[in-house]
Amino acid sequence: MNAQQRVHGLLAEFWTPEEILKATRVARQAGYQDVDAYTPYTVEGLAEELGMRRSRIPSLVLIGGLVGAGVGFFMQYYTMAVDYPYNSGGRPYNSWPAFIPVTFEMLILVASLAAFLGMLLINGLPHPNHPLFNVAEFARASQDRYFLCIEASDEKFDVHETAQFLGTLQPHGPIIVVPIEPEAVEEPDPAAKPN
Amino acid sequence: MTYTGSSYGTSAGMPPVQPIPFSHQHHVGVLGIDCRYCHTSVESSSFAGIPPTKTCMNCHSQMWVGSEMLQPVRESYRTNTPIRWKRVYNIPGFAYFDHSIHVQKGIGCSSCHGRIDEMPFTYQQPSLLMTWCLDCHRHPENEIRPREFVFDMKYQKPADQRSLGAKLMDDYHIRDAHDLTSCSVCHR
Amino acid sequence: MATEAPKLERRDEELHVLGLKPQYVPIEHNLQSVTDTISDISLDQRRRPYWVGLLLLNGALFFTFAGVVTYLLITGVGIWGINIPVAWSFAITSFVWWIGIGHAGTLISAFLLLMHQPWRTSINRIAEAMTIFAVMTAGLFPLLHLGRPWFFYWLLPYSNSMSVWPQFRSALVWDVFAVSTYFLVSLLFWYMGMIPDLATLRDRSQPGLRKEIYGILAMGWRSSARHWRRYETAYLLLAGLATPLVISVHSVVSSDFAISLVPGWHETVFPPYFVAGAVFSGFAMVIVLCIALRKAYHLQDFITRDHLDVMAKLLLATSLITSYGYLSEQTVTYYGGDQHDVHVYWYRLVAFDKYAWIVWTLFTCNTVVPQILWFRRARRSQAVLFVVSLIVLLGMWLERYMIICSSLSEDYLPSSYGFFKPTVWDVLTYVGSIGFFFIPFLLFVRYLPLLSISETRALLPGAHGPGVGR
Amino acid sequence: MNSRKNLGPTLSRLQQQLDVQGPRKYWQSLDEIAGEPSFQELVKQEFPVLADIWPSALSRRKFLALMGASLGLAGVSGCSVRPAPEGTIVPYVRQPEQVTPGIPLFFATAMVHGGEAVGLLVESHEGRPTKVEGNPNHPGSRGATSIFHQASVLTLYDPSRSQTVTHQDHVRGWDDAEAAIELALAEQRKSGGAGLRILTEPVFSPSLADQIQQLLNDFPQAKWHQYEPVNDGVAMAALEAAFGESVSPIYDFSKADVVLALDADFLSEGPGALVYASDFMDRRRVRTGENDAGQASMNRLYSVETAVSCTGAKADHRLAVRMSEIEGIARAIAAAIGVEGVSGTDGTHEKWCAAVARDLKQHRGKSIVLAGARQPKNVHLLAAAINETLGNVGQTIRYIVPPAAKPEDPLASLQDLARDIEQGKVQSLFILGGNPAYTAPADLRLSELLKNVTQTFHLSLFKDETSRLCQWHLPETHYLEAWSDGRAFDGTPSVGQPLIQPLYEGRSAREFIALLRGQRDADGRQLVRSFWKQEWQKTHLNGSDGDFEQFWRSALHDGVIGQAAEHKQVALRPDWQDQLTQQNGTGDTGENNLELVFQADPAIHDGRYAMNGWLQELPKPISKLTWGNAALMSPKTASKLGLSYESFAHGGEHGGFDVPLVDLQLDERAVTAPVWIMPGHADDSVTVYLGHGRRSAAKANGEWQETLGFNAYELRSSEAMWFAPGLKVSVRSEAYPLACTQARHLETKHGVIRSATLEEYRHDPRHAVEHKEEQEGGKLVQIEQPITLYKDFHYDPPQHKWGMSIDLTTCVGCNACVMACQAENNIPVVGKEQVLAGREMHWLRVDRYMSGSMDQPEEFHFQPLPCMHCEHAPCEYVCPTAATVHSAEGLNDMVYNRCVGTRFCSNNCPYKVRRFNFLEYADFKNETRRMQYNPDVTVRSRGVMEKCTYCVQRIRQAEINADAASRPIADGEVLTACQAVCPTKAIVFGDINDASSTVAKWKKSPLDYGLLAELNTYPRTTYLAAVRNPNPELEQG
Repeated sequence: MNAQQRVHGLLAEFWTPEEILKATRVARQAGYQDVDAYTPYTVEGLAEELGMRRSRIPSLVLIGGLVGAGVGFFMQYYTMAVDYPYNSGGRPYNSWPAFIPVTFEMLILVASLAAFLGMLLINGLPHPNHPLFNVAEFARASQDRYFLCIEASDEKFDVHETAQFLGTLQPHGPIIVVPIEPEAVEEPDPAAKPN
Repeated sequence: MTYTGSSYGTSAGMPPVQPIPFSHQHHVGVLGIDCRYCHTSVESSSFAGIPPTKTCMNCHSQMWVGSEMLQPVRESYRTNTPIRWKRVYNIPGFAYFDHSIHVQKGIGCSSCHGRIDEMPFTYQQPSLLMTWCLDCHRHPENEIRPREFVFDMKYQKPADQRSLGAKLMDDYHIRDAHDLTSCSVCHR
Repeated sequence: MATEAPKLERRDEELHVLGLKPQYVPIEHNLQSVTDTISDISLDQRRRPYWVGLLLLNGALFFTFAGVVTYLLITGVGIWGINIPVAWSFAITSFVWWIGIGHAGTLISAFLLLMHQPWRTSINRIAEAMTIFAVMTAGLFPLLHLGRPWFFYWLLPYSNSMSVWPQFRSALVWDVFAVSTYFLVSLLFWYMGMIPDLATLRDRSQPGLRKEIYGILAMGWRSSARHWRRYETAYLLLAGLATPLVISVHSVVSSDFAISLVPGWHETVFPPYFVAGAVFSGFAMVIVLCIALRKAYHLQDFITRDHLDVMAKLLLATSLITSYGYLSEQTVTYYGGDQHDVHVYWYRLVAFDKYAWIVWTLFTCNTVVPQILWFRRARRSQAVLFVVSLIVLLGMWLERYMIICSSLSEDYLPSSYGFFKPTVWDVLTYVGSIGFFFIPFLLFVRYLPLLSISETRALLPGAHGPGVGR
Repeated sequence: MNSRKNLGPTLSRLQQQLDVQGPRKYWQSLDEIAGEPSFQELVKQEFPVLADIWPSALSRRKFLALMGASLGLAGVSGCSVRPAPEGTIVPYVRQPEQVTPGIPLFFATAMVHGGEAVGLLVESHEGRPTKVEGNPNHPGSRGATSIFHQASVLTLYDPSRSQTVTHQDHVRGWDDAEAAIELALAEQRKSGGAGLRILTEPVFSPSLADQIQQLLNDFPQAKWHQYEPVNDGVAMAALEAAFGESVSPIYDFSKADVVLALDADFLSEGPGALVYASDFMDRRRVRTGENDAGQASMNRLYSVETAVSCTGAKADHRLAVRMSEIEGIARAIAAAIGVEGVSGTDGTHEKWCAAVARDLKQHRGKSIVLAGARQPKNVHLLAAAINETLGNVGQTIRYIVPPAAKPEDPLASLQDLARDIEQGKVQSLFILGGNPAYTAPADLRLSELLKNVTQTFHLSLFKDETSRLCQWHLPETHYLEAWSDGRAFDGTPSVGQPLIQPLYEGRSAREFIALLRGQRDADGRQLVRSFWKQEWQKTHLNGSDGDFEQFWRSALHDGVIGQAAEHKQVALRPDWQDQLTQQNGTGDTGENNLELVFQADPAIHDGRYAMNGWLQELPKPISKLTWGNAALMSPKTASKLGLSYESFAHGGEHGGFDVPLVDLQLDERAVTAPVWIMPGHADDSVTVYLGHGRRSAAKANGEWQETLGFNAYELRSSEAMWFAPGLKVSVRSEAYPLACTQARHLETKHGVIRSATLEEYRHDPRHAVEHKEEQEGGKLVQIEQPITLYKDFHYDPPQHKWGMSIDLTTCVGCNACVMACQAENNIPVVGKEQVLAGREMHWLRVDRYMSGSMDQPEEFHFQPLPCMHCEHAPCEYVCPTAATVHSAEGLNDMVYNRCVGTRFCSNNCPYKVRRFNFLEYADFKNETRRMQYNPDVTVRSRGVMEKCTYCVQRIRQAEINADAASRPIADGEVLTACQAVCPTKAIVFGDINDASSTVAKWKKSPLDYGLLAELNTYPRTTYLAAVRNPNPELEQG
């Protein structure tokens, strides 16, 4: 139905880390895959609950470091010993001991850039127009509330069923339907009125 | 790098407007006058020499006497005020280029100034950037020609330029790249 | 339909046994109160009088600095008192001093993150901000003290029409790379740490330009747990990279002197001695800033006395290391017996008409005064700590000044001995640079989250375990 | 024209345009050229926007000033990114045949200074004299020059030179002056010239003297007076009294084994100093290689003097006594030697005089005793007598006809003139050159007297104190702008050719005398040529004009136009003793009886060079003071006056010193002077330099220029021209900054200066070099073979391996090398404030060290310190932009255009030989000053480091010349600027790879050592240890 496509997912609000941990575990066990929890700080164990594998960032940083060091040393070697070799203080053209500091700095620089940009890229940031921002209550996600969102892209997702399922997880406040387009002001879905 | 290297940056290839439209093509190409007739001190001094008005008047007191184009030359000769040519090759003050040694070592005029005999209006052929100088100082063998062809505009580099160059470098005692790229060779 | 968050009950009495267990964690706070107190500093529009006052004062210093720099660029470095043989003095002293101050910031946030020290949370953002602005100020000096500053770009390896490159055996080229890398990495580290807090500010601020700016800066951060996981990994890796970076940058800065031939400079102890000096002056500056901000913004709950206590201990520790540096320099030189070195170290101590009074002042500032920190009462009193830190900052500046000027003044040939007398422009350049540092710092204090809100939340009791914390 | 200078486009073209106008008028005043149509057309072309407002809004003068400023900025155009500035290139219309732009020409000329004319070769670039070199075949130079000859080229271009004729400060033309002169002379013709007086400096030019003589024939009653403040009038008078006729001594130091100098600084001052220094030092070179060290021989020098001089510093034995005591010592030595009719012993220095006398007696006929020009008549008589008794006359001393055209006692001559003026006999007074109003003794009150002479004319280079008092001031030409001639110290005449048309409307003295004799537009060349034609015809009776022309051209080429004066066989008059006046008691050396001694400033001489920036900034040989003078005294004297050494000098300063001021009071005259403590100065005696503190040294852009320091002439009276007892010194409270480039006197670091006695050298030639190390560590430290990690760079043949060796034995510290370096390499003058801050720019400095204590210094050593061009240069690896790099021939190149000015290289140089342009020191704006710049050397702008480059421009030129002739560079073909002018050949430069070269030989000498070689810098400039030849008798004492 058309409502289905316009919905990004369903959102449930919780107030303590334990609630969100339990809710996530239950959701995952119920077979939902595209589940994501939103917490104001890193909650211990939540990532494992969501079934995340080892992150690729460390390998990115290693590659970045090696590339940085390689570029750093080659730049110095090429300029000092190949392109315009001149006698500076009787030191040999390829005075590699003197090239080490810059090589080290380049290693750190490229590795750090790899770490930062890697994190942003893998996280898909910057992503300012995410549907979740259309929900007013979601603003508390970065302050003191914990949220669980089951996305419509999940094959088990059905607006009513999933809302029903979310209701069973004792969320605080109603289950919110997250619209994809911001201007369609969603009146509360009567079906998901919790107790 | 692109800006400084562009012809706008190095003003290469752009003939400045001269007070008198002197044509090398006519004088060198057609008439076959040797470079040293006007640029007298090219073999003796760092400055190649710009011909005094008298050199022009050697011929132009007899020929083309009435031509309007040569009026400034006659005017200059009569009133003893020099002709103010626009400088084509502007080398910065801190770089010291010496014509005599280059000519003596077998670097031809056309190697740097290009085919002057085909230039109706003289323009700066090379970029005059330091990289251009260094290319030759690092590998002189690519440009050296036998001394007798230095002033020959029509000299073409032979196929085996590299081997000829190497041989000539020994004959003319040209120092190796490390010597020629010492800074005080050009800067002092 | 915002529901009112319940107040957190006191759960764990034994957590706060008076004085025994260091209390780095805000007790009477919950997620809501932590978020509100810290983000309100940036969000509420009321101008605090002393913030405006400080801004004006430092604005004046900033404009004197701009005036001095303009006059310097027009006339030349001759307006300073430098001469032959003392060709470096105030400018390079201030450079090393500022970059030394910068090092404590990243060291606190990176190294202590690796060590999982809870007390770093409330001061790491202040320290990192101090690093960024100190390194910016420091980076100015190597350019200002150039004879022809409009050719500074020759120090960078760009492909040019002269096909001539910077000379990589020179410590000054290492400096260029080290300082710029350090600035970039600290900036990344600082900004990355701030992304979640910027998201908080974005969510709490009234709609308008500020909300949009915070939104842009927060890069659409939506506190997703998956993002948090990758964020934590990257943050830890950055900390892992920043720690050796700090050590290397100040070693490279010390190599400006260590690779030279000047007696009093070419000491092998310089790299560690300079790094210790850097951390030492860095902690002093952090303490000064924390005490000031603590009082100004009533952050006593977050920057507790225990924070001050542990920082005072570290100040004392690094003071001892630096003093060890002085001692080893002197003894190794007299033991070695090279006539030039011995002359320099001896005349530093005894020539009271030249540099000796500076030497003895800095010994008192850096070695004697910090000994007061052995006493617990001194460590916990804000006034004592503030004064000791300022003295240490002065002492470290004098130390760099003594090293640079006295060694150059009388090095090898008696005929080329010379003396450096500072001119008014020397002093103005240094004082102006303080303004140059505080202007961005005050803007940071005003517009950016002062403490790391997300990490403080993580520290709240019950934030982890099954406790009741909301 | 490949003009190296960064001339602004307009004025350089303007200049070329003026160049090209040929020899007629080189330079008009600025207003005239501004008015020329061609200039206005030029302005339209060059500055179209300004062209229309040119005539109305801006006055021409302002426009030129404005353009001058913009040109200054244009000078910085080098840094604008391309497109390349629109330059122009302007050829000649008719090119003079031998002028080839880019190749300098050398012309022989001669300069009169300090009682002699020295032959010079002046380098001229495109018609501009830029550098003075010595003339090898001139007897007074032999290729060397003094600091005055080097600095003279700067005075030529000094913008504050007088440029126009003025009558009571109003600008006039030469025709007005000529009219006034004719009027005055017509008046004088009536009385046969009774009221006419001519006052010149002592004339050494035969042609000028002849002209003046002819003028005196026209005016029989007129008188010709000569006056110069620093003169040897007393000596001449004494010798005339002793020998009955006027003679002048010539010494041959090559034959002298023992020399006694009684206050005679023959190594650096006085006529023939260059030649005497060269001959004297030839006898002290002991480099006879390893094997025959045993037979090495040296001469020995004793010196008796008050203030430390170059000769005193190089003496094997130096006795510091008050000036008044020198006569006593001379008597004691004369008596000991057995000069009949002389008796008396000197109490305190008994042993010293006896030993010296004994040494002199052992070297009869091979010794010399010199009396300084400042000594009273008795000392000269005694010296002549001693030389006669020792049989030196004819061996090491010869007497000739004095080279001066009219030898007389200048002081007496000036006193006659003063007396005539006082009696109102003088109506018109012509003063040619000199500056009597400033330099006359104070008691003559010449300044007031000049006021009541009806017409006074002063022909001089600068509008100075005398011009201010005279009605007419007439600009004089510089010696490089006019024809002249002069006799050398040994009488050899030489002709002075001009190198350039007079820059301003000046006339030479001979043209002015010709004007006095009625010839209005006399041509200097004609005057000199006709005089020498007569002289030539005297010896070549039937010589044709062609022969003379040939002789004239060869004389102009060689710089010598006749033979030396022949020796006169003279003998002491038998009754010379009664000339000896009674010795006027040495006076008690009590505290209140201090002695004041006058001395000509080693750099400013008698004050005539006060406007010369190079000389003002040249550190004095011993005190190393610059810009101004001071009252020099010994540490003991200072402590007596309550000024302890520590009280004022921070010590170790290189630059600023705050010293206390004192009032020097002599009879009723007083002067305030700063105090400078000089170890080695005699006690109870204060020396002051003449020539400073001038109130109106020149008039430039409307104001009278003053010079620093105090005026010592105010204390000078005619009875005591050189020294006077009874000086009262009272200390004032305030302090005064003195600019000194090397304050630290004592050799606190061993190994910097190495010396040995001749005995030690004979015993073990390497003793000097290693002696010091052996004592301390017990084991012989081999410091010559430093170890290194690096693979060596090869400089084997055919590559050149440039190196320099400096002999500390023969360097006399005369600073000629420092001045030559400044002239050759466009080194700027920085002014007193910058020297106070320690920023002087000399690439080469001569360090002066003393061994012993502050109160009793024993040895003095000079160490010229150019760049060492180290093979492992500590300055190169620290430069971030590779602005200083090692060339393939071992030169440490300094690339000015690549330097960004981090100054790390200067910090890392252990020798501190690098200099930095802290501010914009070079003068890019002043047109005349820029003419002196050497086009082969870049003029450095602000923010650039600079240093000695071994005159790389000369090396490159020699390489190009050798390559053109496809031959290797001969040894001695490359002469660095310092090596060329050194009178004692103490500096040698050359290719170390060429075993036959002098520098290679010197470096193999056992005395050779590298300065601070233990730092692994591998310096290419090495030193030869100093060898002294002390008298064993005095050594133990």
